[in-house]
Amino acid sequence: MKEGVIALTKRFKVVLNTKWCKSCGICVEFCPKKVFEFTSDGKVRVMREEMCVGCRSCELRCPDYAVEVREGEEE
Amino acid sequence: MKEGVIALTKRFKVVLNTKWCKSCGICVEFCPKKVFEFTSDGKVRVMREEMCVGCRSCELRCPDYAVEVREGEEE
Amino acid sequence: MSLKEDVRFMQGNEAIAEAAILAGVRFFAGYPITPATEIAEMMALRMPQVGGVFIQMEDEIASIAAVIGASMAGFKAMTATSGPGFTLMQENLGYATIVDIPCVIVDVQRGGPSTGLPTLPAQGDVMQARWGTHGDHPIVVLCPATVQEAFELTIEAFNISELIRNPVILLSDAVVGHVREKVTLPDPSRIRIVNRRVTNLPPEQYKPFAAGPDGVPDFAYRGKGYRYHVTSNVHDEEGFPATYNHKVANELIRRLHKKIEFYRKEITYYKTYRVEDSDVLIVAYGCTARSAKDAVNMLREGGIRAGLLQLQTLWPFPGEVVEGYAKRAKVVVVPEMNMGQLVGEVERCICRKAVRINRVDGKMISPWEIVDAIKEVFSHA
Amino acid sequence: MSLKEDVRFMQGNEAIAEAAILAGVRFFAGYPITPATEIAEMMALRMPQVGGVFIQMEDEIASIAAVIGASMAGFKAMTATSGPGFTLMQENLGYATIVDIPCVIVDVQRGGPSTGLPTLPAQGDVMQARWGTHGDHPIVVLCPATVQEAFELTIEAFNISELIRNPVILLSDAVVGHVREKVTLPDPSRIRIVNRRVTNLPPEQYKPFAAGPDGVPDFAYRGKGYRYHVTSNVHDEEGFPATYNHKVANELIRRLHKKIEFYRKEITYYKTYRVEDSDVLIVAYGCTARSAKDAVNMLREGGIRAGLLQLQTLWPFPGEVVEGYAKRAKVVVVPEMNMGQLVGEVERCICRKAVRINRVDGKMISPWEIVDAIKEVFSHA
Amino acid sequence: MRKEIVLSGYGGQGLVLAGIILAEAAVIYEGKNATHNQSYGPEARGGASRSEIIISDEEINYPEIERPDILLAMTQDALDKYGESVKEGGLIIIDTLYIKEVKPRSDVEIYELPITEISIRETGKPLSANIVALGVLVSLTGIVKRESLEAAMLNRVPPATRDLNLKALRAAFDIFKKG
Amino acid sequence: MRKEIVLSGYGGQGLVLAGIILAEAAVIYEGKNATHNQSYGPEARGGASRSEIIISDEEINYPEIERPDILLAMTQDALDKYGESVKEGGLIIIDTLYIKEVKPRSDVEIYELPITEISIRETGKPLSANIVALGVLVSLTGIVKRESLEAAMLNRVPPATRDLNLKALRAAFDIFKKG
Amino acid sequence: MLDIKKYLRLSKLPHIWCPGCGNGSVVRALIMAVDKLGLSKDEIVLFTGIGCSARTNVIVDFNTIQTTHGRTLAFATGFKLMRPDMKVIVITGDGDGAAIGGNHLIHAARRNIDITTILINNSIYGMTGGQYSPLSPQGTYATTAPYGNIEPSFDICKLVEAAGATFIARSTVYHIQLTADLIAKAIAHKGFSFIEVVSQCPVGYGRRNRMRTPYEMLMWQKEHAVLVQQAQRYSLEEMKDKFLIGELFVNKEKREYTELYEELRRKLAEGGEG
Amino acid sequence: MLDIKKYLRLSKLPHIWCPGCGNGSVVRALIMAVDKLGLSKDEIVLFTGIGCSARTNVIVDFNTIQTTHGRTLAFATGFKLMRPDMKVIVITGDGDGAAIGGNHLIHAARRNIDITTILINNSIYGMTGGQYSPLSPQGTYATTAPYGNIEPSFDICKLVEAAGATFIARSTVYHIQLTADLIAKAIAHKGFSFIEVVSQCPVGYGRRNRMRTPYEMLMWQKEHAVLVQQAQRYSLEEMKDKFLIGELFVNKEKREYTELYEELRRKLAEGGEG
Ligand SMILES: Cc1ncc(C[n+]2csc(CCOP(=O)(O)OP(=O)(O)O)c2C)c(N)n1
Ligand SMILES: Cc1ncc(C[n+]2csc(CCOP(=O)(O)OP(=O)(O)O)c2C)c(N)n1
Ligand code: SF4
Ligand code: SF4
Ligand code: SF4
Ligand code: SF4
Ligand code: SF4
Ligand code: SF4
Ligand SMILES: [Mg+2]
Ligand SMILES: [Mg+2]
Repeated sequence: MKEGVIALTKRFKVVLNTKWCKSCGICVEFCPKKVFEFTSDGKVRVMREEMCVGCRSCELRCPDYAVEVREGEEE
Repeated sequence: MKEGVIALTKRFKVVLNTKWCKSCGICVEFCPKKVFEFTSDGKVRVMREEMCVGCRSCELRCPDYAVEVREGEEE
Repeated sequence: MSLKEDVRFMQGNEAIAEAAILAGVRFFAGYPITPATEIAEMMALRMPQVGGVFIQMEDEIASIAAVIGASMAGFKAMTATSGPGFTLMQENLGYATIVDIPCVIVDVQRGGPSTGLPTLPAQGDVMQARWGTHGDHPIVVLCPATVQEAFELTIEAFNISELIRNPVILLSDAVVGHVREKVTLPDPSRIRIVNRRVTNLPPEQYKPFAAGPDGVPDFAYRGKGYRYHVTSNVHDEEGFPATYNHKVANELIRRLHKKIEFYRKEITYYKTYRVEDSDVLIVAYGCTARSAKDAVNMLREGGIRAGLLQLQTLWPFPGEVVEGYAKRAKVVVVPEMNMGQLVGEVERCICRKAVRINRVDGKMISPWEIVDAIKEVFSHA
Repeated sequence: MSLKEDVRFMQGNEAIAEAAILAGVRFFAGYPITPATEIAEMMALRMPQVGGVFIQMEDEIASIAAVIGASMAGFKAMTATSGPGFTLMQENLGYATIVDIPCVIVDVQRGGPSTGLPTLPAQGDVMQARWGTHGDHPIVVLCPATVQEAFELTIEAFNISELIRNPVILLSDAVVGHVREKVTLPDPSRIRIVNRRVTNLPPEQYKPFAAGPDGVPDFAYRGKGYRYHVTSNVHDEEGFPATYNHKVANELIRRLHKKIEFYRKEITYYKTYRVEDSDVLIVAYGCTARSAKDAVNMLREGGIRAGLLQLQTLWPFPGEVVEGYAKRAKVVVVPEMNMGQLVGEVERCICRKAVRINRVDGKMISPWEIVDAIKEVFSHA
Repeated sequence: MRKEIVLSGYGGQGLVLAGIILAEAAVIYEGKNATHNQSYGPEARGGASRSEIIISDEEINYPEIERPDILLAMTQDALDKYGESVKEGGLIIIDTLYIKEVKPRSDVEIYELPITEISIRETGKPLSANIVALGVLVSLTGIVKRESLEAAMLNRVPPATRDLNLKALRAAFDIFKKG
Repeated sequence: MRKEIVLSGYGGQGLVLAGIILAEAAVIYEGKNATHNQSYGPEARGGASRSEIIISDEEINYPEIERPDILLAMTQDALDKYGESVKEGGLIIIDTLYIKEVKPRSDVEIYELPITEISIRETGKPLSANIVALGVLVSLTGIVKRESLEAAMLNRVPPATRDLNLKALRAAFDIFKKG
Repeated sequence: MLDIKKYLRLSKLPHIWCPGCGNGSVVRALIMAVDKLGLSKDEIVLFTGIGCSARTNVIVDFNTIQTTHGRTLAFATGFKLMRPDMKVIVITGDGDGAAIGGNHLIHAARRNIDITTILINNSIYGMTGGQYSPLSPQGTYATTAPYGNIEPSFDICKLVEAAGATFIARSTVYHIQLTADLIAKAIAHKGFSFIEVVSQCPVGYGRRNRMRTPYEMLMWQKEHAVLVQQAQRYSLEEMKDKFLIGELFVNKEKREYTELYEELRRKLAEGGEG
Repeated sequence: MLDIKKYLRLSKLPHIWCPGCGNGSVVRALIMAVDKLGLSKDEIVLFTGIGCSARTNVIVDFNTIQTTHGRTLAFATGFKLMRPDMKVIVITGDGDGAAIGGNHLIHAARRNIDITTILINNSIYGMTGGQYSPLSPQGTYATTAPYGNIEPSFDICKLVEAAGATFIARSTVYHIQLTADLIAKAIAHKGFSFIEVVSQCPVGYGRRNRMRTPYEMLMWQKEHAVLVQQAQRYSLEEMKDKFLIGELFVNKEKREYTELYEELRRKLAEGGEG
């Protein structure tokens, strides 16, 4: 597993710290854009970063400080 | 000192158990008829039993169960 | 009538709960703490099933208080805890001793001081179990090494407690508490159950703290005229405070100690293993005795005649027993999961130094450590 | 500069309060209990006068907790209690030991167990002072026999406490606590005051539980970058829980014991009286040592060469000292106002039995009782 | 003969129950001695899980396992942590669903099997993976009889799941029949 | 010489303070040794009071008094309770206001004096009876010097009451001057 | 008038309390209540803790158990659970009940276990000689408050109500008949009942707070107590240094604890899941 | 958005809590409050007791002291009295704060000492594996309540208010921004401030009480919490299974304890009698 799964979008990067994430599913449920998803082995991953609208609900609600939403950054 | 100072009256006997009485003065103050009094050495005694109207305030308020008011008894 | 032995695979904590119920416990009050919580959890399930009461109190002080209250009502009662909670129970434990109230306290030891090593085993409460409350107080402490012993000693703990009307401490540890192993439950008809002696005097003649030659007063259930007083202060035979009567004070405190002396033989439990000809005597208790037993075999294989004296009754300390078995031994070894506690008593009784093996890091002392330590001694000799 | 000695007539409890203030105490939290209450009452009067804080807490558990909190803030702090309260303080006392926090607890002993003899003297908490909390914990216990000693040992209690960053118990008793007698207060400039060592490392390098050869870590006042963690669990040098790291656990627990061993000589206080040629050695402490001293004189008048070893440091037990003085004595006698507590340690160290004189009825052991007991031994010899 | 077995994975895989079943098979159905221990893991739950079983004809005194004869690893972490500790001549069983990297050891036998996948295949759920693993372990070692294991299992699992678990167990035994 | 003194009466008569004053006279003003003890009477207050003083040139170790040399009894109860315990050759001082029955003893000196009445006469109040008693005791025994007692007293009583207490003390000393 | 001696242990009299101490009167009120309810001496268990208040059960001829300081309600809880047929009464003090025993008080109240608790509030630790308690009014003097107590005090009735008790009342020693009536109601109430009785400690409290005689202290009680039924007549300002007496709170809805426990056992016996 | 990492001890992450545990969010809310108030990390002392809630102070880079079970407020009281310049915050649990620690909680509240207490109410003893607590609702399941809990629970806010605290609020993990705002207000408040944060323990509580995921538990919070400003909109009947959130009680009149103490010392220094 990689340290952070980062994808390019025009506006937001959704950085998931997989070392800290415990796959509790809170971000999955609270993201209005279904950016997160469970993988088959029960892990949570960023799947549709391009849909992110930057509401930061995921970041605010993640009890493990494992998501960070960055604005307008490019890699 | 005698066990109880009993005097004859028509209606009420005010029996003071001097073994139990601690001379706190509560009966002295609460008796509407001033039946009790402090002696010179600080002890409380029944002084004017004949004045007793049987209100039983003394008995009710004595924290040492040292007064008993008996009705119509004769010796 | 055919007797039914029942082979079960049980956890130590579970065995304690089951044994307590067989011993007649009908009241459990407790407060959760690792590694003792399973006992409470079992009791929460079982007590209402057998017509008893389980209550989780607000803390351990309240737990032991409720237990004593229930025992005062005439019922067998117990609590279970570990170090921090055991410490909090000490004041009321002293109360139970001065008012001759039976009850059983299980202390499943873990690493300390303070919360220390909350889930790991230790044997650090051995001296505390004897000396934990202020003032001189008598106490009985039993210590199991296996789940089978946990089962058996729990029943004995209640029996002793009722016999001498005193709290009894079952000093278990996280190893015995959590390990699952084979237990053979005897047929219930074969289990000896002791109940406190109840007075046959009428209320007018009954004195709640008057005792016969064994120092143990008879109990009376409240009601039907038995309206007696109980106080935490030094008291006379009728139970009333006598805090300025030196004679009464002296008699009371000495009676409390006497009752344990009186029954000392009956309440002293121990086991021996290959001690007949042993040059090395290992004195061990609780989970450490398990390793010691292995060590005995390993040492004998290596040509050293070792034997094990496993103490099950730690207090009153069975000094004569230790002295007796130590006599023929050249070396006495006391492995303990603490910085050296019971070894002091051993040394006092055998009037010489013992080899100490101590561990305080939350790991059991292994058989190899014991073997090595003893070989070391022999290599210097 | 001329030194001013000040002769005063003081109660033991008062002397403790005054000495504590001279030692630098600026925080007292307590809960009333006979026969220790006067210490709190004095502190209620004096603390706000000297810029300190007195607070009466809701119970003894809270009192010792507040004391530790104040000491964590960097101030010398104390509490005072008696048996029942001392028992309640044990859990947090264990906490203070595992987090290296200095503080002084005065236990003015009275008769037990439980509330026992609330206003009468006893020496029943000697073993509890050492073993009262669960898990292995180091402790220092000092014990005064006179008001003068109460004064001096209070100051030493704080000095030791700060030196080794550990709680120290001043084990007084109702006799010493309540008797008034002559005290000679030294000129304040002659009083040696020890303060805890403060780190000189910058915050980035500071490790709150890293210790040098003496086993005592340096303190850092909170703020200005020193933001460290403290836990009741076994912890690493940085103060973080390490409850599954056996190595760290081992090192921590052993360090806690080591620091006391390191300073053992410095913190061992005792007095001797006519021991040079003594056939009879009386080992005594606290108020009982007073009677023992009279007994020595009476015995010598009667032709028996007696001497007194008065222990002021009870724990760590000064085994070598006792051993040394006991060597030449034919008889060792240990009078105690309990059922026999410190005598066990004495016997262990001298490897033979001692003559026990015990009293548990709230009365001091008189000189005559000691004399009679010793004459009895000689009459049989 | 004393055999030391470690079942390791994460909380929720049912390894504690599996350990108890295995030990009970030995104790109740074969009259042997056995102990079972579980790690009372970190203060918070949901993390790693370790279940230790010792089976022996003799009395079992020292109940700790330093170097197991048999290791079941149901997560990569578990294998990484305990793989090295297995005794020479020992056995390691690995669930290939969770374990991708296996550090080779020439002194032990290593079996890589799709344990959880077999459970899913047979029962529709991953929940019986623990039972599949037991079946595999017993097939490979014969440490207890198959019937003992079956009986112990049926006695311990919730009645509603008996059939499914039996199916899972049988599938496990079948692996080696077929293979 | 060790002298053992018991002041006994009821709480409120100021006997604890009197004991302290006497002891301080010896310790602070005469360089002697002294101890003072008070009975921490029953759990509740207001009952009997007992104040014990030992004065000696030597070190005082055992601080308890079994048989006093001197007894001051300020209530009948006190006399009844402690009268017998006074050593042969000892001294008993009795306040006649409170004590009506005195069991004779030929082996001790007994002084019966209107202590409280003297206080009332001199100060208008019974409160200085303790000081009168001290004066009497010191007059009769010379256990400390009069000046020491006076100084110790002045140092201990509330400033506002100094003059009255001094008057009471002097009256006490005057009894024997006159008599 | 009731023959109080019938209920007393005469050999334990005179009691050990100071002259004018209110404790004796509280015992009288308790006896009046018991007599009024027609309870037998056998069916009452009177628990106390430590303090002068704790001595109350030495002199009454009920079943009497004096326990450790502050822990009484926990002892009583264990006893009551095993003997729900007995009337369990607890007498405690403002130190015993509100300081060291505060936790057991609120938890017993929360559980609503059928115990009647009488807290004798004399605003002081009497037995240890006059230290302030959590019920000592701010500004009063005590041996440990030589400059006046800076600590605010509890409204203990409010606290116990908030904790979940289902019968709350306050009275004073002055209002002895009211006290007796309230105790009777409390005992009759099924659930946790609590009565604060404001009492006088002339020796530990009165002396230091300008109340020279027990009588003055009783009059203070009279003047500062306002019957709850008459409270509307007073302005907020007027009520400031006064306190309410009478029945302050009753809840007959909340189920009692031993009843709930019995119900659980019954359901289990019937094969239910509770 | 605030850079929370600035306040965290990164080497202590990931933290030890279970997946979906609310504790991490409470820590976030605390950090948001501290950041909002512009406090420095040096001036805060964060005390905790024992329990999962107690682990909160391992991960934040303040001064952090974890004490014994239930006693935290007493430790913090001693500390605060000697360092009134520091902001003393206590995080406790429903067991730590309301069971074993209940007495210290009410007494700290009574004294009105300037400490902010955050009680994480997850309705269970999390760390010991799921036993009921005094805040577990009646009828819920726990390892020690296998037949459903028969004990009534405290309204802990009501209790602490009755005890004398001067700032009381309640929030939930779901309402994380509100929680942060209330914590900020509480810290700014001079006196004893108390916030109950209803949180989720999926492992100890959710599992046994038909809430399968952390998300379900958060939604339960959302659905059962009613903002105090909107409470009038609800009927009593509707409120029955709901609880209020928001600022529940504020008292700015009652003097703070360390201030009163300072005043006493000042008066004495000036030669007064306090
Ligand atoms: C654990 C413990 N701490 C302290 C004491 C000492 N003590 C005895 S009574 C008492 C206070 C009693 O006050 P209160 O409850 O108000 O009773 P009162 O004497 O005023 O009736 C205290 C602190 C004790 N016996 N036990
Ligand atoms: C004196 C004492 N008793 C019991 C324990 C065991 N214990 C640790 S945490 C805890 C309960 C914690 O519950 P809570 O405060 O609700 O915290 P949570 O874990 O739910 O956050 C208990 C009982 C202990 N450490 N000390
Ligand atoms: S909320 Fe956080 S911990 Fe939970 S799944 Fe999302 S990123 Fe992972
Ligand atoms: S910021 Fe909002 S939209 Fe973007 S991933 Fe997070 S929750 Fe989804
Ligand atoms: S009220 Fe009672 S004790 Fe007080 S003086 Fe009158 S009779 Fe005596
Ligand atoms: S009954 Fe009334 S009138 Fe008679 S003595 Fe008593 S108080 Fe006075
Ligand atoms: S000290 Fe106070 S409460 Fe105690 S008996 Fe005396 S007057 Fe009553
Ligand atoms: S047990 Fe509960 S409170 Fe503890 S970490 Fe897990 S989810 Fe959180
Ligand atoms: Mg009181
Ligand atoms: Mg919780």
